[in-house]
Amino acid sequence: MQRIGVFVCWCGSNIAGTVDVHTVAEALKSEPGVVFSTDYQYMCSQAGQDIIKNAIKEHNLTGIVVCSCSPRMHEATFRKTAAAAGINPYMVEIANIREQCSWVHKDMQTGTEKAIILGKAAVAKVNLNTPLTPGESPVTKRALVIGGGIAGIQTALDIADAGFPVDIVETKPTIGGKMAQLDKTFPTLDCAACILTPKMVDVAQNENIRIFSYSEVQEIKGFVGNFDVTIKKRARFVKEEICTGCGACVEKCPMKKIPNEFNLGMDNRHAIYIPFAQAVPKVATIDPNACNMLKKGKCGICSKVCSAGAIDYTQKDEFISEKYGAIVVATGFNPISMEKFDEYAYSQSKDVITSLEFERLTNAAGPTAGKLLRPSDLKHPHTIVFVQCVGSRCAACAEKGKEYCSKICCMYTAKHAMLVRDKYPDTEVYVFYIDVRTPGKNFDEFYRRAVEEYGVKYVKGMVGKVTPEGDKLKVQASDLIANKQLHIDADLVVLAAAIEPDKSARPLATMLTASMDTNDFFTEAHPKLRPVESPTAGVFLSGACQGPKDIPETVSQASAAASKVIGLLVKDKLTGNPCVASPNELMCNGCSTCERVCPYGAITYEDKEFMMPDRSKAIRRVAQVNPAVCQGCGACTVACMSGAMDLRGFMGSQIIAEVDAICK
Amino acid sequence: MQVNEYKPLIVAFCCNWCSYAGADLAGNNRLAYPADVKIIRVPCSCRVNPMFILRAFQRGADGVIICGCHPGDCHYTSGNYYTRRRMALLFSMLDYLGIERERTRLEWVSAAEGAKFAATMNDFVEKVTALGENKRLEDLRCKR
Amino acid sequence: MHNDNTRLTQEIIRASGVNPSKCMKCGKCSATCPAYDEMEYHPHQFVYMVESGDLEPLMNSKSLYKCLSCFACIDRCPRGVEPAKLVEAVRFAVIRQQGADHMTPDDVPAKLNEDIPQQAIVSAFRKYRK
Amino acid sequence: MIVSYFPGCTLKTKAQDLDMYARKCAEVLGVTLEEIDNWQCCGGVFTTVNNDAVTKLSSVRALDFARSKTQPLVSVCSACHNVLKQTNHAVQTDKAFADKVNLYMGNESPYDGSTQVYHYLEMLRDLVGFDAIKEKVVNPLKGKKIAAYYGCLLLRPSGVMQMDDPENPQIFEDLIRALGAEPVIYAMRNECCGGYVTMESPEFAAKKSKAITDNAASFGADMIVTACPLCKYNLEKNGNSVPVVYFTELLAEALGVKEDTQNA
Repeated sequence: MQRIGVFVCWCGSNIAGTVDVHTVAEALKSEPGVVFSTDYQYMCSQAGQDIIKNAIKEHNLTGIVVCSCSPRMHEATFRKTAAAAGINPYMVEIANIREQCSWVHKDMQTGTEKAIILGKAAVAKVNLNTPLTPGESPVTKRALVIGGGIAGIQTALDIADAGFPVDIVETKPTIGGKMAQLDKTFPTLDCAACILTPKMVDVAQNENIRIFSYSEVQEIKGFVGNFDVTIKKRARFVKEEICTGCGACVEKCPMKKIPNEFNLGMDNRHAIYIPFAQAVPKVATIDPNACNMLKKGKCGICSKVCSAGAIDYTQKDEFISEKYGAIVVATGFNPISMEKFDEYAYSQSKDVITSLEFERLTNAAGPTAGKLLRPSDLKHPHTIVFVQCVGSRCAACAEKGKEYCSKICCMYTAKHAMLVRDKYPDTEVYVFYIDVRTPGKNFDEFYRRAVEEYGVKYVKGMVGKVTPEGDKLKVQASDLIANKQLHIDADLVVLAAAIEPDKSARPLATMLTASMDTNDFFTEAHPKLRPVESPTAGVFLSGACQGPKDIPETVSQASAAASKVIGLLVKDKLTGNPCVASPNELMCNGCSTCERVCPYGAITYEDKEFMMPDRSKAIRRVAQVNPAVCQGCGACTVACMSGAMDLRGFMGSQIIAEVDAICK
Repeated sequence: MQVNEYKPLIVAFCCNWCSYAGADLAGNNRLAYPADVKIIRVPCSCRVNPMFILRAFQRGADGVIICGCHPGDCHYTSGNYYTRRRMALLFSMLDYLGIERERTRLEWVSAAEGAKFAATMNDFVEKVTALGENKRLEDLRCKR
Repeated sequence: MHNDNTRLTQEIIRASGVNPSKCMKCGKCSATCPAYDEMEYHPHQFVYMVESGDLEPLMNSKSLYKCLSCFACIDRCPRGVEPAKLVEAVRFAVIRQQGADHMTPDDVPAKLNEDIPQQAIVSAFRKYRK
Repeated sequence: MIVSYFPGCTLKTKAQDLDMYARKCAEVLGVTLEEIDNWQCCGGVFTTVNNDAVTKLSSVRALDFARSKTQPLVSVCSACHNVLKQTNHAVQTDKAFADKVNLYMGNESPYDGSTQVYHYLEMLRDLVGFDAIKEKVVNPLKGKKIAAYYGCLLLRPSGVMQMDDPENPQIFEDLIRALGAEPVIYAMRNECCGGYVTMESPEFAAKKSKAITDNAASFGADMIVTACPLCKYNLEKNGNSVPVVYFTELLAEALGVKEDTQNA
């Protein structure tokens, strides 16, 4: 039986003005378990707290009920008080007789009656309270960043700067991501490589950062502070530590007609290659699908020319296991396939390209060495049509497009159009748009400059059909303002393809038990207030894996995610919320319902040996809650059909006791 | 004050993050609602087991209201969606048992909606008062 | 008059199964329409005018008989609005009125030639006649 | 394999070739076309308004006939196929429509939309197989550059027709390849020829048709193939010098049964 003390606060006249506090204290005296009851002007004051502390000692109290203001105000205060006097802080319950009683009722009698009932409910609950101790778990002081684009790079640099080791896992042979493929960046038009490559070098030189390039995450186990991750380092058939990146092997490789991914297939690379000049790590990689030595065992030229002796045709995939305290997802985006949009003749004409391909076409390191030449005949295009929202804002067919706005296209299209007019004033540039969306610092000014200073022709309307004929692309479009159908003979058509999360995101989300929306973007813990955390504790989001973003936004989110990671890694131990779910293993029927409703992946199932009533032993599959991951929502408790799952601090019996007390 | 005026007994389950805070805000702004409403704090509306509601009716409650965060705003991401589905089933079952539909309610009240909380409670108490005492599920062994 | 118009608008929306409020005014229907130049009101205007109940000009317009029913607007609309179905619903609302047939059997002989397939005659009647 | 066959009005009159070659080739490919008893004209247009059930009854009758034989329903003419498939889809998805037409039909067991509707091309691809056709080709059409013309009726509305990708279809091209010729891919192959207005506004239809044949010619097409009599009429009458032939005729030539029919 508990020994409960009741402490009724006047809160000056805030409570005492509408509630007869003496009567309340008196009435609660006769409740089961109550051995002491009193009232005082300000319970939260030092003097008030001392009353509680003394009473605990004097009356050997095991439970406390404070009838006062909202628990959101002073629950923490009174818990500390209790703990200071030597009883478990979770033996304290608050009856909210200010915000939810004295302040909303005018009449002394009704106020007092209600306060007594609220007090009774709190007493009934405390009678069933049990001491709770928050779990503690150690924190591995190392972070994993999945994805080595600008988001992953920025996050890794910030975490490393705070002194924690970071590993970056990147599937491509080099870090840099999409930004490395861009030519210029809006709205300032500085060149992407000039601002990105120094950061890549910083990553390479930072002692706290390890780069696993050409690698992928194979398996993730564990929970916040304690993730066990297996990383698969794919064989690149070149010894990374030895290769100097001199490029002699690349020059001599006879297989030189392999479509170059970095330039989106618009030119060729060799079977052994370094994606681009500033690649990090700057080491060669052999494409096993193209290399004659690996396919047929004939050739071996690269091995002969490599003075460092870095080539190793026998290299195997390597698996690395590492422990991490936090994981940052930075898997980024890709433009969607244009296959379903062949009204724009993307598959029929080389001169219909996506915006990312256009970036390569205007880049000095691109297939045309920065000269704007159209891919089919390498002639200078005189009329260029840009089509916006290709696959964005498309609700008609999920297979075809995406319902959301891809956010970055309006700005990069303005950039492309402006750059063309700047470099090649003899070129006519049309941009077909539904709406021009330019929220962002200096964004709208940028777009207006494209129109007003550079003479880009913005046309409100869409393109309906592109028909290649002869060396022209006949573009049929609507001009909604002029109420006309336009027919333009274009030389080049550029499609602003919608962007979608990288395909690796979904299997990764499954490994992380992190949630995703219907578009495969990672869901944040709270859309407004916790935008860089995943609902799964210890998993953070950086960049476009969470939603379409431009570079400035990506970098801010990347740094925000890093600061959250640092906040986690500085702790030696994680103190959990003790109000977590816990199953009664004897009652659990192993149905997995709780596992499915848990938004945090806190519940797993385990085969455990049980002593049966006849003293035989049996193996049963029972639910296990990881208290470090559980957030204490209670969804599982109600979903549980066998009544095995309960929530500490809000147990079914406690809530029913409150109901009973209220309804008595 | 009228002596024999009928006073309903209302149990309100409020989620800690939105609705309980909404009720506190109603108090901060001194927005009155009847004292018949007694609030029980739960971490999330999805912690409300239908058993609690049945228990309340059994013990003589005249109305039960569950308040949670607005759809999409749940502190625990998806808890209020579970609640919505569970309560739809429970309410229709109660309806079948003859507990009037107006005696149960599910409302979304955010932490900023003190006024909505008070208005909701005023309205709910009014509706339940109009229905009178709930006898259908009451367990006579625990007569008030 | 206003009430009549509202009722007729609703009837056209119901019969066509089209929800014009889904339209985001991108103009792709009009960009794709092969009959654009023949039309006085273009597909996107059709959608907007039905949405705003501005039916009379549409019903009196020759545009109704220029739609080729090629369904390119239906297929290419990013929002699934299906403008061609609206055009047809309005056309039917017109030709179903007494004596409003757009084509009668008497019109046919003059339009025929040796090679015209039967299909052309059959479908013209289905499209233009009650 | 036996399939129910719906020829349609034009195949009995102006487009007898299309029909004749279709039957001849089916025979070679081991498919028996069982012509539906007392079929009625499909009407040439599927009206999309949902308050027009009567005009779709002839299609429902044909679909119901195929169901009674548990055979797929095959047609050659693009318009017939379009009307049949859309009607079938409406029966499957629109309960009110299904109830209404079944009330008219007065059948003991109402028609439920269970008949599989195939265009002759789909039959070649899905039931016969292009590889099987390739094996039966005796007279490969080597060196011919052939432009397939889909028009609108075969592909759209794509959600219902489900024949192929509406913007980048391959079925015709695959057939052309199977017959040993080289397909010509051109963007206008799925644009409208103006068929439905050819009587009403011949000049307008001429403009549309000309653009298509010109686009095909610009890619060096030797001939255009089509499945639709109305398209053929339009393209031939208004187009350029590129000949327009029915795909069944091309098939018959490759399978070596074209001369037979002419001699017979």
